[in-house]
Amino acid sequence: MFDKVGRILCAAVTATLVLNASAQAADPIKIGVIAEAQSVAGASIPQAVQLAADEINAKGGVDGRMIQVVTYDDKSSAADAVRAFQRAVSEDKVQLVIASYISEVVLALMPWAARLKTPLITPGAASNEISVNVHKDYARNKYTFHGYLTSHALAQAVCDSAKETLVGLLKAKSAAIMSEDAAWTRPLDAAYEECLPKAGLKVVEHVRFSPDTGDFTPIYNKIEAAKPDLIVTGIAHVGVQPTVQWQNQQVPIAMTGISGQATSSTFWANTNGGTQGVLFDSVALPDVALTEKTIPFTQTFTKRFGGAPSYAGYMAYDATYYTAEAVKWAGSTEADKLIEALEKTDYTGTVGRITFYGKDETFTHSIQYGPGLMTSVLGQWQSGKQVAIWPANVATGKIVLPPAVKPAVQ
Amino acid sequence: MIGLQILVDGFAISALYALGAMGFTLIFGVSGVLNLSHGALMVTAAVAAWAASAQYGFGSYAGAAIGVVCGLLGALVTYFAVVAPIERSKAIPRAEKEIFILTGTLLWGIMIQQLVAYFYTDNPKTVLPLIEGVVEFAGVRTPRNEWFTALVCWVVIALLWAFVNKARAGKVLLAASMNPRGVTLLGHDMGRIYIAVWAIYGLLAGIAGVLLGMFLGVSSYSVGPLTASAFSIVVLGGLGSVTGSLIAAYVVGYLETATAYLVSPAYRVIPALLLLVAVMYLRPQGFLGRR
Amino acid sequence: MSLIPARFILIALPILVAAALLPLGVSGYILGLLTIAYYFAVFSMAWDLLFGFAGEVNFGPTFLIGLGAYGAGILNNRYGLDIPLCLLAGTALAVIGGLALAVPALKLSGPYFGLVTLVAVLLLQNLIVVFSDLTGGEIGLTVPDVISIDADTNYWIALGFMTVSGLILTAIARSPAGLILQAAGQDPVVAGALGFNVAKHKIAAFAVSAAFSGLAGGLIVFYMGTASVGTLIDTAVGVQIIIAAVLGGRRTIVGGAVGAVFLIAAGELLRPLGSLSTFVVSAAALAVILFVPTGLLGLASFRRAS
Amino acid sequence: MTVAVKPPAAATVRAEPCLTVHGLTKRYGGLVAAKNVDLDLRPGEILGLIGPNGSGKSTVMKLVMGLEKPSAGSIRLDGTEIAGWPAHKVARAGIGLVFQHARPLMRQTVLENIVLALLPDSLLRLAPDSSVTDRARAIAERVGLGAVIDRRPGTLAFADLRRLELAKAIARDPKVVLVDEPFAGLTGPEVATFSALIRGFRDEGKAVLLVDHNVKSVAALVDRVFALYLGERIAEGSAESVMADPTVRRVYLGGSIETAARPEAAFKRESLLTVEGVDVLYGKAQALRGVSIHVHEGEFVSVVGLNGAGKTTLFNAVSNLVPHAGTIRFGGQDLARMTPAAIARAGIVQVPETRELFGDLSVLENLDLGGHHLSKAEAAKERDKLYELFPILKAREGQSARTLSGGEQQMLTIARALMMRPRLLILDEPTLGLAPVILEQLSKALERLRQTTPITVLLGEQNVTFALPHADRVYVLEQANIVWEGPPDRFATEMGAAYL
Repeated sequence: MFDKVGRILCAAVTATLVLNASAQAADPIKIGVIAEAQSVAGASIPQAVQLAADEINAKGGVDGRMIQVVTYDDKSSAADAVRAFQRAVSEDKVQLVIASYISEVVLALMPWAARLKTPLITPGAASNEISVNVHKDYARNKYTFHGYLTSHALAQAVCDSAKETLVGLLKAKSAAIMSEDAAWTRPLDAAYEECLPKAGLKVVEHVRFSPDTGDFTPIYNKIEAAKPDLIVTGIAHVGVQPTVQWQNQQVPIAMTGISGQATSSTFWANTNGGTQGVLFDSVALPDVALTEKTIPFTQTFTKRFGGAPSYAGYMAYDATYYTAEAVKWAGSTEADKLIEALEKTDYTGTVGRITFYGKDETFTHSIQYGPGLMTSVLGQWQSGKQVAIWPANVATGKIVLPPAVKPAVQ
Repeated sequence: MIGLQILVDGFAISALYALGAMGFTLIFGVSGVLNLSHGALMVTAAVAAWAASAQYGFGSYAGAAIGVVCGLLGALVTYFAVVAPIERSKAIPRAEKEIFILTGTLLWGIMIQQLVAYFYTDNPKTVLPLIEGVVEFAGVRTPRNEWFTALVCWVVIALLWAFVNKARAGKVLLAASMNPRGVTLLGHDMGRIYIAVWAIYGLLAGIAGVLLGMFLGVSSYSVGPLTASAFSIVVLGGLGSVTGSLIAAYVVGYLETATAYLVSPAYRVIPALLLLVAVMYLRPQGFLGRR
Repeated sequence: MSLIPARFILIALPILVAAALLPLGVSGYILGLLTIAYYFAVFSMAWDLLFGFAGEVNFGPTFLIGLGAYGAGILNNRYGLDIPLCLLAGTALAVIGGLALAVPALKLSGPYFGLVTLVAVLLLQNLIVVFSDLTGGEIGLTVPDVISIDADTNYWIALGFMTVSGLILTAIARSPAGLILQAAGQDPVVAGALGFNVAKHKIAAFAVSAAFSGLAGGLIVFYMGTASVGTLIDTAVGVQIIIAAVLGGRRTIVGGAVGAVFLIAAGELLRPLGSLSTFVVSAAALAVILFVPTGLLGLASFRRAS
Repeated sequence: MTVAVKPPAAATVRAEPCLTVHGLTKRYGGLVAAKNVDLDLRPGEILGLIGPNGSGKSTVMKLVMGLEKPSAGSIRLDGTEIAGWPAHKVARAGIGLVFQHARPLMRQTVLENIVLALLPDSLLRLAPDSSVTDRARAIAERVGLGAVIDRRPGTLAFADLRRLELAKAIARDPKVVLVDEPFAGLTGPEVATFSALIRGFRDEGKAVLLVDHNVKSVAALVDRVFALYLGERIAEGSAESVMADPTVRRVYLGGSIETAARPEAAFKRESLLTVEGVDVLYGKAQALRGVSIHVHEGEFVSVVGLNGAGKTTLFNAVSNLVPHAGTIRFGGQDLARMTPAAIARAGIVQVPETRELFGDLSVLENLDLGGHHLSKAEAAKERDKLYELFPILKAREGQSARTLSGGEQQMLTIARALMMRPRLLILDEPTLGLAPVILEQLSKALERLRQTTPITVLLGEQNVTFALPHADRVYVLEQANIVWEGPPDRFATEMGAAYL
């Protein structure tokens, strides 16, 4: 706990120093960060932004302008986030806000980005709604950038990774979809239903469960009864519970898909190692050289903050960099110019090449998914470590079977 | 087959619900207090057990013990710092003690929840189970830990039952829950009885919390739902009736499990909530409650 | 025994005038903060009508708010109805919800009724997630229309709404009908023996409380541009409303407003504490409950001396 | 709308009754609280409904008011059947109730409380009406509350609280006024004022039903008395005729009494229990005024008094269950700073009027809880002795206390107290609601206890027949004061007539 207090103090002192230093230089670029300090995914966001800002400032800033970061804790509440956004814009005069990994929060902030004409980038919320809203009412919502993959793209990523690894290596032929019953998983599940068969996996069962489920026994039993070779998940509110119970009940089926909590580095400890063998898709993993920037970032981050970044940390770090580029390109932090510049982003960051879909595409302002652009990594928890299995060019290990899983006999 | 599965799966979860609710109803029975920081105390116990074993390297047994002790201490602090001052306060009219205790324990629960989230993040955690592996039973595969959970719950419930019904000191508690004035006239100080009951409550909540942490996992977000579920079960069973809570826990547990199997896991809790509303309309005193 | 005592006007009027002039001097952030605080003030005042006067402990104020908010929001989002129509429909839905709560309230007392109201919130929460096609589920509902995007206008609307609501609720509470309601809440047997139909008066109180809660809920949606479970329905929101009312001073109506503004302002002032701010605010509220049960208004000895 | 009844020109008793109760019966589970009660009440008449505690008089009153639903029977008001109506409809139909314990709205002023009673049952009365306020003020003046009109009930004197209840009844302007224990807790001059106010009702042509324990307190006021016992009518007629009625006398005084007192000098000089100048206030009501009594070791002392005289309060003061002034000493020890539980452990064990049994526990368990401080063997021995005293308890050993009859419950309560091996046993109204045959059994058991053990007993009773035979010494408690002390054989001659 003293660590934590110390860190806060440090951050505060740094912030003040930066503030004093930059007062003499040219007008600073002020970036507001609104995130969830108490959750692992959210806590990385301000840290990653601060890290990127420090690096940029150390190299002389953006055209001599220093980046100044102001952070706000939204306590996972949309109401708190809106208040923080108002404060950031009208009181602290930030020029851009990087905010949250929770879709509810980002959707609540969107009208405010439009109203206060301040660009907003989310480094971790997945809902399709975000970019669809931009598409539907571009004139109003163009201020919002979906600096992460949509649910739709995430499903595509899962299918792609499954097709190339699991169908091949595990000889899997069928799959069961297991998602929490929430708005963000609706498009995800729809995309799963569409792309899994294309990848050669027949969908034999589709379970949606209440997000406040505690006991997963009925769900696993139901899935087992359908005899799939694979469980494809779409979970974020839950993660620890289904994983631990999957392991405790020795469910003999491998699990892959989107598991928000599994991407975090503390997942092993939180599940007491129950996550051994769990597969998951993530935008990046520590020690996986997606680009030449990935490993240096992970290492610096871990050294400075005492733990690996969450997925939102990677996205937030990159968001800071492409924002800086956009400011440079636009030559201004004036919102409309900045948006124009952001739309033209083509930046290779820690997670791959980042470009945004245009105004005429369904997922306007969302990061483009695809080979050569941004893709994802299929990771697996093996003895306390996240090992990359796919894509082959960045893999750091080979797939192992989870303890209770026997390979499909051909 | 599915019937057996429901039977087996519902058993452990219901036992856990019962254990969680039992202390809650005991407190109400003896002192008329509805402790809305109940969920927070359970989470405290679970997180303490998790932290002790996963973070500070105590063994899983020592961790579990530390968790239970934390539950006990938490309950006693709740009594002395929140409940007793409100009960003693002269500034609060007697008719309004109830709402003040409800609000006070609610706030106290939020404080505990925030502290847990602050020091250990709001990510869910699971306590390392004391027993691992699975057993096959008539074609239904169940983790040993689930049986262990059910077993511990029932052992604790049986011990509580034996204590209250057989031991002389326990009988006094039982008597106090029926008629506090009666035990006062027999020479027992209610003040001491309250402390004893809160201590027993703390132990029960602690054990239930640690088991919950092993079986299903907890996070600071579990605080509200845990309180609500204990509250529902206790009211359903009849406030203050320990046996009623036991029955209600099984009704709710099986209703949820059966819904998850037979309808959809997405609607898991809805029938139980509807049942609760229906019971409140038709038999407000609950299954075994008296008015 | 006038409905609004002169002394109250003497104190409240300058505060309201000062509040109305605020947009001339402060930033949009402070205005945004107060705008939300004013809507919460209405929630708390409406709750206090039920608790302080009708004697009903409603753990589910957010059930009524949520019905108003989602009723209005869904009509606007899915069917593109005009804002006033949506607000009207949302309010009507909340009133229906209020009546649904009144039925058990007449039969049940104390913790039993409290639980029913709590269950109402949980059920609503579950239904919103289950019917996420219609409601947007846990990520919330975005409404295409808002009342205004101007911070000053929104602020004045909220201030005006709070003032009018406060005046109406205070007037009801202090009117002859309010006196009967108090009698029904304090001692239903005596009220019955004096010839008052307790059920009728309690049902009316639920309807009035629900109407204000629902309307305020709808207005918040068209101010924020979104509705979500976390901001309007979650039990934590309900807890905040109750704490505001108890903190400000029960049975005063205005106390709810004072408490709500205090809570939101305190939470914001403590923002530098980060995630500990909620802890500190809760601890402060607990201290007030333990040491000054009459609440902030009691502290200021605003109430009539006896 | 307020029901406005025009008072008849003169206070003549009209022949036609306005309230007719016929065959009124109320059962609570197995208990019959009111059995086939027939009762008439005419305009301009004051009827006294009397009966000891548990006789069903309050039940009848509640049934008439609509606070309880009758099991059978009819209640007609001016020919309209109102049995089973909710209270508010009954009230609107023209019946008003003056509660025994003042139940004002504590958060409102006196004026507001009276205004409330003047209001119509309307949701739409939102504007304050000054004429209503003026009427309320007038009523307050009439009952003598003018000086305290803006105060809250919590700050009022006891008599003023009762005045407020009357003011509310006047404001409601009912055809029939039910008054529950009109004079309880009032001083002499206050009783006179209240009697005048109640006569005022009669003079306006209202029908008044006074409910009280005994005839004496209402005799001066009533036109007619109706006596109830165990839910049934035992006598009806003028106050004198009812007081002279043999059944009534037996119920209140019992038959001829044989006493067997031991002289006070036979006991040790210093007393075991000394109560000196004890005052108890319930809110504003004086429940005990300067009460002093003493009990010697081994003595059997009875405190007789009617319900409401203060017996229970006295015992509660001894057990430190109510705050009190004055000193209470037990075996030389001051009890002021001891908790009720500590007092019980020190040897003063109460058998309360309300019994306070553990309903869901068996007879055996109840007894064992009493013998909690004894070793198992000793407890068993003690229990066997008590089974000899109350053989029925042995037969009922495994049954839960809730299922016992009233008499058995009373025996169990006494036995449970005796398990504590008390130095002083306090029995509070053990005869309450018991049938005569049970009384006899209980009486025998007490006598046996007195003969065979050195026990010290303090008995509180309204039933003199039960209280006197065992007593060595008797105190009479009347309206919070001790009014007489002496040996039981002198009671009949010195106190008998005045008691009823």
